[in-house]
Amino acid sequence: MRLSGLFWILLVLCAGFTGPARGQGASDLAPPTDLVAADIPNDKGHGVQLTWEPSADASRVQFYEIYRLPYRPPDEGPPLRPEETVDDDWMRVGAVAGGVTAYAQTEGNTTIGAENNPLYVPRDAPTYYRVRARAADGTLSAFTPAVTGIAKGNWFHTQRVNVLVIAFVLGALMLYFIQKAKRGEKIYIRPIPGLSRIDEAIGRATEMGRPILFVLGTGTAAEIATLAGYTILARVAEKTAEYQTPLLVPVNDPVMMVMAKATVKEAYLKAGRPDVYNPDNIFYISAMQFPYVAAVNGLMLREKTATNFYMGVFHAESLLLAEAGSITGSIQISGTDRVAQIPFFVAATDYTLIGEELYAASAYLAQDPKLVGPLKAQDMVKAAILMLAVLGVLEMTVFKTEWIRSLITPH
Amino acid sequence: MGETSWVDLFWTTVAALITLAIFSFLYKDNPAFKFVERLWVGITTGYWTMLLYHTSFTDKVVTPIFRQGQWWYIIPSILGILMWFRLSKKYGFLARYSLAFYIGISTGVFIPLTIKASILYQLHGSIRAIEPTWSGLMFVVAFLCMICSLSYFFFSKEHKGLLGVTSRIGIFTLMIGFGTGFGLTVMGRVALLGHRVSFLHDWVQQVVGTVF
Amino acid sequence: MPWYDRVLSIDRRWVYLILGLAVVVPVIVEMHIPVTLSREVQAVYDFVSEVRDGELMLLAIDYDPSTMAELHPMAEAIIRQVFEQNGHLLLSSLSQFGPAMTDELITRIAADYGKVHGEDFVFLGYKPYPAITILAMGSDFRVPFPNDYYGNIVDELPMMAGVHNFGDVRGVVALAGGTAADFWIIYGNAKFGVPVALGVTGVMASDYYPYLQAGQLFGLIPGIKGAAEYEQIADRPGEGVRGIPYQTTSHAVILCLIIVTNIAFFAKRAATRRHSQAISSL
Amino acid sequence: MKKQLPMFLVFLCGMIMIVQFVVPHEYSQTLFQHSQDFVIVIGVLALPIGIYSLMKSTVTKARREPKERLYSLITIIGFAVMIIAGLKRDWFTSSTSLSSNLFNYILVPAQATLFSMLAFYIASAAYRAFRARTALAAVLLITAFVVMLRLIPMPEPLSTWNAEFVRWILEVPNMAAKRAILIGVGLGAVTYSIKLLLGIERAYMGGD
Repeated sequence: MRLSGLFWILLVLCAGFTGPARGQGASDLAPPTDLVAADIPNDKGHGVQLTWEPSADASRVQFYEIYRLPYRPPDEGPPLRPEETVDDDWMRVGAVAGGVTAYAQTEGNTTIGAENNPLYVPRDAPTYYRVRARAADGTLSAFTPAVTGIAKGNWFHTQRVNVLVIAFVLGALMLYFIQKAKRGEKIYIRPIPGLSRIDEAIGRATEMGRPILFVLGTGTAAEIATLAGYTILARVAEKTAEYQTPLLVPVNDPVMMVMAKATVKEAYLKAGRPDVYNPDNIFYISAMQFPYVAAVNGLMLREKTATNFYMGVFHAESLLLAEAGSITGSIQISGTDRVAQIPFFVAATDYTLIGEELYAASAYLAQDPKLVGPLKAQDMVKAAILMLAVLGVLEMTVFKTEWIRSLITPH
Repeated sequence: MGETSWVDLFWTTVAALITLAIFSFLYKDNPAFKFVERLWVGITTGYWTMLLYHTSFTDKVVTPIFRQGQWWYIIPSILGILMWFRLSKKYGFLARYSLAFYIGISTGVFIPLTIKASILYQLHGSIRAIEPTWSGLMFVVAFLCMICSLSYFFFSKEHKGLLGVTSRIGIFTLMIGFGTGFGLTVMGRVALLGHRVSFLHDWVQQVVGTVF
Repeated sequence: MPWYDRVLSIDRRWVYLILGLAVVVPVIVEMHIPVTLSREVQAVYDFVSEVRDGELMLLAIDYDPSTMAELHPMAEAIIRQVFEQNGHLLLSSLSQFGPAMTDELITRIAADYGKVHGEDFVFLGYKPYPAITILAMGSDFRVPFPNDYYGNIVDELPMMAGVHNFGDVRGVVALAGGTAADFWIIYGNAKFGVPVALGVTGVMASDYYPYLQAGQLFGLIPGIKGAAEYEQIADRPGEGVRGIPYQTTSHAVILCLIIVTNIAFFAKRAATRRHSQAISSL
Repeated sequence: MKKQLPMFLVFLCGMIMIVQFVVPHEYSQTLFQHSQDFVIVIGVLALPIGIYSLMKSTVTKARREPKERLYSLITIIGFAVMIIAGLKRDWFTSSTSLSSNLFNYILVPAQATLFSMLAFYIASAAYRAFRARTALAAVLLITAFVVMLRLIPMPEPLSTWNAEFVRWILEVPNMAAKRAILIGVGLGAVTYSIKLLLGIERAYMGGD
């Protein structure tokens, strides 16, 4: 009897000590106030942003601890509500240093391995949070009252508007200048040496009676630089159809092969020579870079190609191709958007389309208003970008503000 | 040198002969190189086929459709098979639907990401306050060089007057960039060559050690 | 034919021969030459030294045997460093020829340190289409890699408990010999905000300085020289340091070739000028 | 009609993916993942056309020229052996199987060797192209020269000066050049992509 009495006294004492530590009893550390839980904007819907006012004893606070009610999957019963819980039901999510009064919880995974993830933040359903302060000596404040946060999947990313604006302005200007060009207004375009030599190079191959090689690079059909190569291929094919010069197009991707066949066939039709079109001259070699290059190198030497075009995405093989091509004395015209490979093409081929010039090529080759217009639009946007850069630097230097820079910050 | 098994030696010798055959192309095209070239094309195509079969085909076609009941994966499978019709004269146009899908999606993903990563990031990174220090001065130089280089890429205006000057400075800057790229590359290519040479060196030692 | 014409039109095979000798001789005769250290390599080393005692980093082995000479020493130095610090490693491969090579590397080094697959490191394997794979990894590693390279279910690996996406790793060091490097910047860093450092080949290095300055990369190991630097900082001399002597000789040879070709070029130009002056003075 | 519907499909898919970029909602993420899977599946299923094309050109060559027969046979044997050796996933991933031996002792050395030949080609290209014909060529060759110098041991303070100078080149003019190219390429590629979506560029689709 006396023993059990002692036990009870001990238990009460323990409770007395643990009480404040659990935030139930009175504490001399003031809790934070005005806790607000809001949806995190611009996310997929599994994040809640918490903000609060600092504790009145802010100077003593070492950490703010963030707690929440764990997620309960629908098949295990209705979501927990604060009224029906005890302190042990709450889970610590994280803590932030005393000076900080915000915390973001994001968790999109319902499970960890085979277990349910209690920290999952459901979309369009309430999640309950509360916060307390902890002093350096371990004293804990009471909890703030529980608040509800509902994570929402957002339908518009407001910070990505800048990307849309650029795309839209560019698109609109393109359409505008296309209309203008169609109405017969002349748009000046400066010459690019590499492009004006294309006809000459094809003519030379014809004179020598040797084939022309067109390499579309070692990228895939999903890369835009590869697609830009097709525009030039179409033009070259049209010319070779006229002159009846064989055009060899080895490719390294089956999808690219399908596209190359379509392109060349169409070009031969356009030139009125569908009879000379030989589908076997467009062939797949290997999806892998080096065996592809070895085979193309062999092809150059054995077929003695007189003119080689390299247009598209190139990696290390740029110089392997260009050097082997120069052994046979071919005229070589190259173009790529890969910064690292441009130097080798510049050094080892006769003409190089540098970066953007590759994309601009279609406008030059066709002189079609539909293709010249976009070039003008592109230049306008380029000028605008340069202006923005200059203004941004001036603004930051003179006014010490970052308004322009914040406009173009990528998110 | 440890004991080397004959099997190991066999395979290493194959590798060494292949290495030598490819190097022989430096002197001139020859049957040994041609042999390796053709063998290589055959083997890589086999390898690539089995790699795609075991990874992408199993994971993205067989598993979703037949094991996970995600029937909608049948759509791209059909589109992929439509591509085969390019070989037919009559139904070649069907391949266009697959291409349309393929190009549409890749281009649509590409546009915003390129604006973000290629344009906005570079622009954002090149804007900062000018400080009256050495590094501030260098920033101004780099900034002006960038503007000049970009001005070289103006296509719809004649490169005369101010644009003539800036584009001239721009093309010089570009050449410095290309020279740098070229100079930095040598190291890597030589490293590869060194690796091949030490492989051949080891092979010779191995052959000598095992045979004699 | 005057001497300068002969020099300018020399058969390219002589050039090949000279360069070949410049590499072959130092490989056979051993030498030692030290390297100078740079900030961007130190930054990668500092990051890796924080991956200790159960911390996790992603090491992307996105190169294949063709660029192995430059990038393998980096991979080896980083893996050894992490294992020595008892850190955890997640490996992936975005290069078609990479997986077999990565498997060989990690198995060999893990055996040296008694590390176990699934507990101390996980090799996820290869998926084609690097951009798409990185994007998918951003939502969950299990999306592109439901199974690891060895066919185990990723969910069943102890190390992967609670590890879902880039938010759960300290950062990514991507050793890349091709476009994968760009994809890590564009998709990994720009889209998901994971800190990325690159180990690249010497040729690629100059392309990535803008990203370094723009803060899209926190560190960069450029080529075999970078690897040698890393090995020097980590005090773990290996292939990187060993590669320096023939680098020196071959660079010297190329520099000499450039000087010779220009001397001949100017001699020819001077001669042509003299010739045309002589004609015009007639 | 045979061409308009596919062009519309390009436009539609492209617009959906652009809109997807600014919609962070989970549904949009799911759409994104599926679209990427779809592209992969189309690419994978196109492979048989590639194999067909390769085999066709190999056989044609052998038929036409008797001298080519041995070489053509080699391609076909290589292909067949690798397929059989990799039929099972275990064979494919094991480090002792025939498949991995072919990989390690044929593919790897072949690839590494061809790549290493670039060292010779660089020397040869430098020899032939780096002649100071014009001011531009001179700038190109001098920069390359200075950058390569950093691997040559020189007495102090020359080597420090050179290292500092190379660093300056990398961080100032080189970076400016790279940035300009990146922005230019980005803009050009985006313009080109918009042309693709609008159906202005359609060479790859071919005719009827």
